[in-house]
Amino acid sequence: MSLAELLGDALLVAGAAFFFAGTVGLLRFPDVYTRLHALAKADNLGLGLIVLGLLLHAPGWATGIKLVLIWLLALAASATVGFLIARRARRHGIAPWRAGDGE
Amino acid sequence: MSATLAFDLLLIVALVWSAARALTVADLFRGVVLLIVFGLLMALAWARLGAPDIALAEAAIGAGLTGALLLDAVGHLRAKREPGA
Amino acid sequence: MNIRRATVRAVLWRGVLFALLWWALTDGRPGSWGVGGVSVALATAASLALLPPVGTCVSRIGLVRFLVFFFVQSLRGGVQVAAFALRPRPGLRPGFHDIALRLPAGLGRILLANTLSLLPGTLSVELDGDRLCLHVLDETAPTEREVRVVEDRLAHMLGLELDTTA
Amino acid sequence: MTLTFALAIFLLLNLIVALVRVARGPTPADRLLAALLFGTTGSAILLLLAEAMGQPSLLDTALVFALLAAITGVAFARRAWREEAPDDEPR
Repeated sequence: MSLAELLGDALLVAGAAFFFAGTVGLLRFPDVYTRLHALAKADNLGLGLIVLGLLLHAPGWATGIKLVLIWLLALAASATVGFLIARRARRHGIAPWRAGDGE
Repeated sequence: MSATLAFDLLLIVALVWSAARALTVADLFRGVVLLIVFGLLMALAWARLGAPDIALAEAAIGAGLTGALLLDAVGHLRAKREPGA
Repeated sequence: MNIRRATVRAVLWRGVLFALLWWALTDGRPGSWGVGGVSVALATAASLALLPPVGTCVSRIGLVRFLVFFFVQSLRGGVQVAAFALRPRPGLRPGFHDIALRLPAGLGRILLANTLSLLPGTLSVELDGDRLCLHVLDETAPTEREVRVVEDRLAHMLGLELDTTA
Repeated sequence: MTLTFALAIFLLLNLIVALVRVARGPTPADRLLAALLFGTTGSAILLLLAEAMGQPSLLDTALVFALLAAITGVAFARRAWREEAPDDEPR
């Protein structure tokens, strides 16, 4: 097994770990705004690391560009949808959780 | 138990769960969300069955287009009901 | 005159970009360029209609610097959220934070709002005129300073003037 | 069992747990998070499957997933959610 493949595998595992952290955040965070933080950041980083890991296994430029494109699309989608959801939630008067409210 | 079998069993459980919830839930909006979830899981199932073209169609038409149209319909229904309520 | 040159440049750059995209999507198969040529032309036309070329051009050094900055920051953001999620007591101190923007209206502000959603501790909630409302994970963090840094980098990349009076 | 397949199973498990949480609510905003979940976790699963099953065409499906996350998310937020569902009490 070459060094690049080993590094790729390590990146894949790290990516999955961030997805796990995102899911834990989704389960534990108290309100919709903080859950959006968890999904927008941890999951996108997880996807980014997985894309990077697969790039090290990837057989060629076309596949590589496609992988990066998937990540960019996912980034744009999360940023836009996260913004829209947060805006809607605030306009509908969903109160943010404050420290000291208790879960 | 082989890895592929584990994956497929998980997928089946999730599919049946989302389908049952989509059919039994009372609120229309939640039903549509669950239908979209079902469609996307179904796309994963097609991918596992080695049919990426059908997975593509399922995700784009079954979940995306139908879902967006149904969501729009739910929004219209609610907007209509609002003045009378 | 300047506008026309900008348009020509935009058409060339965007055309090359879309052609590259088509090549990647079709895995470099040569048989698809008949449809591909038409698609690239239509995509370029659509992009010109939706996002007219701006007079200034994107600084390449600025772009690279912004990308590096973005990668490092999104790594930080992910680690921070993961730490909050996995700690025995999350210790969140969330709250809203209103900030007056120095970037001019248009693409710059939209990019800023979207970038901030992916950077550590901030999430754009409302973009109203030159006010940006953020939801922050930790109220005590120096949010304003971090936003100013992102603003500077974006302005440098897009060749925009910051309104320092705000 | 290859590493990529094991990770795909792990991510599917993540997705299902998160989906159950999202389906519970309590507000409509929480349900909308499903769109984000499928955009990232769903396409990551497909990427790993493409590698594990040796089917590069699954990358196109992942591309569609990421694209649809944006479309359904916008449809959710702009069109469907005009008022609170009657049984949804905002916290």
